[in-house]
Amino acid sequence: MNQDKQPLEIQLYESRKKIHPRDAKGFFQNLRKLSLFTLLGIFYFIPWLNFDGHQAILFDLPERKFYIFSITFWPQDFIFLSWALIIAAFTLFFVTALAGRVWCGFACPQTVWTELFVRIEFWIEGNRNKRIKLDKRKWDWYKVKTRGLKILLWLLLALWTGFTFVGYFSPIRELFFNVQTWSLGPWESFWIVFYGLATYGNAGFLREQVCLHMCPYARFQSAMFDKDTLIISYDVERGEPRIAGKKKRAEADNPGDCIECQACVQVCPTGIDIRDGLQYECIACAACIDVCDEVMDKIGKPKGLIKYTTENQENGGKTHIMRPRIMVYMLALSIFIGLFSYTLYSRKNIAVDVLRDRNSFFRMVGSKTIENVYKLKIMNKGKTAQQYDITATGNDVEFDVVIDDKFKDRKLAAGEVLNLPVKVRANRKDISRHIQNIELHIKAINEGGDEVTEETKYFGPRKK
Amino acid sequence: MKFEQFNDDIVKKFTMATIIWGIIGMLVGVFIAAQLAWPALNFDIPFLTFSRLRPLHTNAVIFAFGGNALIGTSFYVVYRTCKANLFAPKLASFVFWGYQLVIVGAVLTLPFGYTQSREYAELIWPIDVFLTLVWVAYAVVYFGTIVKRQEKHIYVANWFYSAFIITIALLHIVNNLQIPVNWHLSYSVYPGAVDALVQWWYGHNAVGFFLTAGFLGMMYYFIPKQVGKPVYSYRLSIVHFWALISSYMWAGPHHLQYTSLPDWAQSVGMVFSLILLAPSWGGMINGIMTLSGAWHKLRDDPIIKLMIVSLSFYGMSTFEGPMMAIKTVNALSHYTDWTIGHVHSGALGWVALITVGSIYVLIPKLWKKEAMYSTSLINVHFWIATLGIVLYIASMWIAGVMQGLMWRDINADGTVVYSFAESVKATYPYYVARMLGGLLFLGGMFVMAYNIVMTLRSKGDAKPLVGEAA
Amino acid sequence: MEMTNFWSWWIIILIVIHVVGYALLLQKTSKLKSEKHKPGETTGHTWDGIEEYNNPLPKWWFYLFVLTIVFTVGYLAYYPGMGNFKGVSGWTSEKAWKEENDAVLAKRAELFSTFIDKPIPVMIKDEKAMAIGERLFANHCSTCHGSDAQGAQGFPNLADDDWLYGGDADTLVASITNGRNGIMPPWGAALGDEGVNQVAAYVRNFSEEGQDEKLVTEGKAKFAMFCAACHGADAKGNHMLGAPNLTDDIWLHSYDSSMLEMVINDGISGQMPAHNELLDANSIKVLAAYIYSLTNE
Amino acid sequence: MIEHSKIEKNIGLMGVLIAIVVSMAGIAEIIPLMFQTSVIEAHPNLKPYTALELAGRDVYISEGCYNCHSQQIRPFVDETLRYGHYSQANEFVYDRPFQWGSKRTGPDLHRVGGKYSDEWHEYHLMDPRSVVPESNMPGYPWLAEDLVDAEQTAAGMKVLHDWFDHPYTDEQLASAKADIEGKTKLEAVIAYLQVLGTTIPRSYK
Repeated sequence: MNQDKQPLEIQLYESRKKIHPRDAKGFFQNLRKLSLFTLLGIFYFIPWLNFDGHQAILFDLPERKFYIFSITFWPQDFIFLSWALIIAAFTLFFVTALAGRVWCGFACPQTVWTELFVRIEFWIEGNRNKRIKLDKRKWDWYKVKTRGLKILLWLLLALWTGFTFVGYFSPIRELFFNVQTWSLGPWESFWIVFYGLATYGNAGFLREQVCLHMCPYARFQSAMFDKDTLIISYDVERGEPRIAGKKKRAEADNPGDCIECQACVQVCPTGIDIRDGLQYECIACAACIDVCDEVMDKIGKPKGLIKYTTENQENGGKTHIMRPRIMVYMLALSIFIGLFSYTLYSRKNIAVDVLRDRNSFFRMVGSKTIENVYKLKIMNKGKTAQQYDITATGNDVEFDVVIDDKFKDRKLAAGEVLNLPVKVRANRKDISRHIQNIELHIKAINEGGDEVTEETKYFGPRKK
Repeated sequence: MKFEQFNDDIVKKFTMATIIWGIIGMLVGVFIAAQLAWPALNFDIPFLTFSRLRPLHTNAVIFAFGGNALIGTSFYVVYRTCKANLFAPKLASFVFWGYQLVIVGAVLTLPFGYTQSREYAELIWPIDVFLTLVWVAYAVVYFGTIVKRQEKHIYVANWFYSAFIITIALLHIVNNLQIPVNWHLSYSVYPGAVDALVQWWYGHNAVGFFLTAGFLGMMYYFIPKQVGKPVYSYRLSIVHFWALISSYMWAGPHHLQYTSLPDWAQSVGMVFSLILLAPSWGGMINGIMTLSGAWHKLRDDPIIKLMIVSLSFYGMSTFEGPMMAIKTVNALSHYTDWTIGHVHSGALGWVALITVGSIYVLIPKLWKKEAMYSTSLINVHFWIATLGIVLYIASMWIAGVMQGLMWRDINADGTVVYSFAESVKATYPYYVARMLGGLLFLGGMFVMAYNIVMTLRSKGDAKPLVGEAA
Repeated sequence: MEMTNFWSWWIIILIVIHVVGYALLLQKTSKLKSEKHKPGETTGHTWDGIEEYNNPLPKWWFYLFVLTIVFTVGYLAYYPGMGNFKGVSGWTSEKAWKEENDAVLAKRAELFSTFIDKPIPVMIKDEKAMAIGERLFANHCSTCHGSDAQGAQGFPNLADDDWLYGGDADTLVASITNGRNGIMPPWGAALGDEGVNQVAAYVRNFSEEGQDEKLVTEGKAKFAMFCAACHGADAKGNHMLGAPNLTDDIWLHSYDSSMLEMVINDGISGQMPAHNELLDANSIKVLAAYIYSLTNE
Repeated sequence: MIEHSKIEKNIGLMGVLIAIVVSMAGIAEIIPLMFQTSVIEAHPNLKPYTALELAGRDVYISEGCYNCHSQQIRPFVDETLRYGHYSQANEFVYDRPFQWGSKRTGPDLHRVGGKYSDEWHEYHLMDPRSVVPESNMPGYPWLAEDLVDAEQTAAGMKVLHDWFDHPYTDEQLASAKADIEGKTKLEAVIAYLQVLGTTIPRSYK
């Protein structure tokens, strides 16, 4: 035939097939909404919260101070961030091994904001059928109006998100005032618009494509599955053979419970058919479970044709919740969380760096006394003014700490850093070594004040 | 028949060398990582000192571990996908023994202070000359086999291996143009800033062609092989292959952002690094989408787990790389431990895991065993390795950001807030965490070594499968 | 720029070829006329059991690639990159540094504005000025003079009101700005071992009584001949030359008894680097005020 | 793409194409740099390393100092405040190989020359924690015992002079060996450190 000789023109880049998820209602969707809106609420609300006279959570990058409720973190405290990241990683391992990709379905920002945007879409453009129709509709006034309204709302929401995000880094009330008076700085404007557009792009446009092609965590999680991991699964035994239509079902002997209503496919935000088995696209949002349960109810069959289950259970075995892996995770997690809490609890409101003068090793005061000079950089990380007492010990030598008059009785305000020159004197005859270790103790002078000890070196005359 | 036996034998040798050198290289890595946390661990012995052992570590893991893995698998892949015996078997043996000799040469020179001080090209000139010979022999064997092939088309894995072999030769020769002073000392023909650019053009593309293109070749064979699915997209292979090899070469100057290298070269390095993102991700997409056909296997097959996680790390590192090439980001990240974290997310996460996964596929095949001795040990390996990487990169990334912030902090009156020593002091805990991460990863290597030994000693010889006889 | 047009064009052409090349590669591969390679089917080749699909690529990947190319074009138009073409912005890393530095200087000037016009003896009453001076001292001076400004062997104490060159405000500014170069020539050859010991005894006698009387007397004569020119007949030093006062038991170099002989024998030199290249005049003034404040309340 | 089937059937063609494609970047970036005057012409104050400094530089290289120390100050205010004037390409034309480094586990050393006393360096190299307790630098006590290889340095200077026109006088070349005979590596490396970055003032006002 003629058609055979005509070369085909093939698109080498595949446009995304737009997914119009149907709204699903049910237990898991309620749970999901609860989770999503709690998380969103926290995100939008937290920056407005004040604590002790400052924004409760504020990451002040120019000042390199990070306020989280009662604690002010300094760059030296970044180790806590390390801990937090490692704990987060372990929690992800733990939760995923136990319950599959619940993070993806219930808590990931990509899901949370996508869901928010989809809700708005429902609200403005109507249900799935209406939206599909609208898509196909020519660009008349109705379409322009509806689409325009949706885009406008999306944009506003996106910009508000960007604004809130920047509010974590720049005092949000001030920022809000600046927005109203159009007096934002260039960087603030840039980041608000940037995060706004990123939100719009991710939640309005990219959506499931991020999960399908870009997100590395989606892959990691899949590697964490085992035979006892909860996954969403279609009960093949019960469902097959699928037969649609009352008449046909009546005719068939022993029809499966699946009536081919396609509801599970229509609600899926990543556009898969769960009945094909476990797929990498599945983000475990459980919409198919809810919608299928509803259908089962209607046709008078037991729920759970699609349900959370494990491979072991599917194969007729038992699910082992407490398995070695889970126990190892729990153990590791509790150790890490314990250590984290302990270090956080024992975190001191004082940090000291001892810097030796570089070119002057030691000097004689008169002919009998040796003197070394250190620069103590004392950081008052607490919230009240402090005064400090400094002593020195080491090798049973009697060290005498001398502080110049102008620094005596010096109080450090909250957050102040002081470079304090400190002379440490010793009797020449006590100093038998050219270089020896010495400990400096810096203690806040108040009831139960924090104390730190720093080790450094003490120089004496070079032995011939 | 004899020749056919040879094919597997030479790959066996390379596989063994990969494991042994891998363990040695990582052991050195853990040792010097410990030195950063406890500096007295050099015991004031010259050849145990960080600055002398760090080049040994990098050379051992890149060229000894990675190199043996690449040459070995490239031989395996090329003779299998070309349905032809390796060309010039004697030369192939020379490649093996010659390459090991180069590595032994590195072990005998670098810790004793014989070095060129060019990162990842520290080997002194006589070894460089010999390595050139070995490399040419390697190219002859490899391309000779392709010429002999029975299949009309050359498989995509071989495109990547070819680019790797050709480009490494080019880089090695151009970067090592020296005038010798005596048997170990030589001076570069390029003055200062030019020398810097040549070196980082080399250094960056050692990453690009040794650690990326070469291992993509490995990925393109072992992933479809292990999951038993066709490669996702042939046309994606074409686009991303050519785009990758051409744009990678331009990106070298991003290692010299804000240095005395002229501004124009820095800009060019930056934009081509960004262009590199899509081609790099092309490889990830092709691998992951190939795997996606066998998603249910992920629960049971730890080898596939290793492969999927390695591709994830590949995706993350090739995203992080272009980001770090952006000048404003680089201003913060350069010179800090963030770079070290980035490198290891690629080296441990991508390179080592894909290699380890491939080795697990290879061992039973080469030694004609039914399967590895223990699947659960592979699982254990997977887990300790992953945890190790998480610990490693989380600590280094944050340490890097902290260092960057501390260094940049200045007072209103134009004095610096922190002295350098304070940033060193603040980094100690991270160095400890990093060392533990490395130790975990090394532990995984030992688990693998044990598993392999037990596999080789096991009696369960595989029955030859139908159609596998070639 | 210091590049010939030839090389500039060389760079430009190669960059353009590449960027256009990527665009063409994408354009060429976006559509295909072929009877083969249908999506969903393999290409028909098999290598060692491996087959290939020919799936279309996701569109977002294509857009991502396009986006980076568009960015490249924009970036190379705005910033330097194309050989000698400076970019629309005229940005250079040097200029960027200067701007950043000017901002720091402006901030500093603003900080200084309330006190910088005061003369030094008045400025020392300004707490803010002294706090800044202290920090400048810690950054620039403490390496040698010690964190507490009390010096060390070879590095003068700045807090003891014993000055080599004088401790008035102007002299302090001059010392910091231009540096100092103190040279004591070796006298070993002229004095001989015995002479060195005699002079040393004489000098030591000012601070520590009970030296060998004979040595001191001999030394006094030799001192008048060889040393008085710089250190003065009364050995009280000379600010013009930076010759230290030898009578006040404040020692720049000698903390051990044999050191004095060594200095006389071998001579010694001390250098204070000029800071005019390192600091602006205002910072030097604040710094001088801080040092002045150490001995003048 | 139709054309690609040709390439993938012909390894010779594919090899040549790969070679061309991967060579372009070097041709575009490296070769023009070799002709850019700001990069290849020495700063007027720049002097080639003396015998002792060159010997020290070889020690610096051999010990692998570049693994932890950069010699490249970037044009940022924090760096110029901390280290001094940002580095310029024309200060490095006698550096073969370059020692810019890529990691600052320790501080930048480009303008360390003159910053500390020789005595301090001596302490610091022998036992870094004796003078900087928080340092994680290893000690290099063997430098004080090992002598420099005078012959090698003399030969090196000749190579630099003959091949690369480093402006050494005949006198310098002739006396090189005698100049550093018997010096320790410690002395040499300190001499090298003390000359680093002194071509232009550390100025950052």
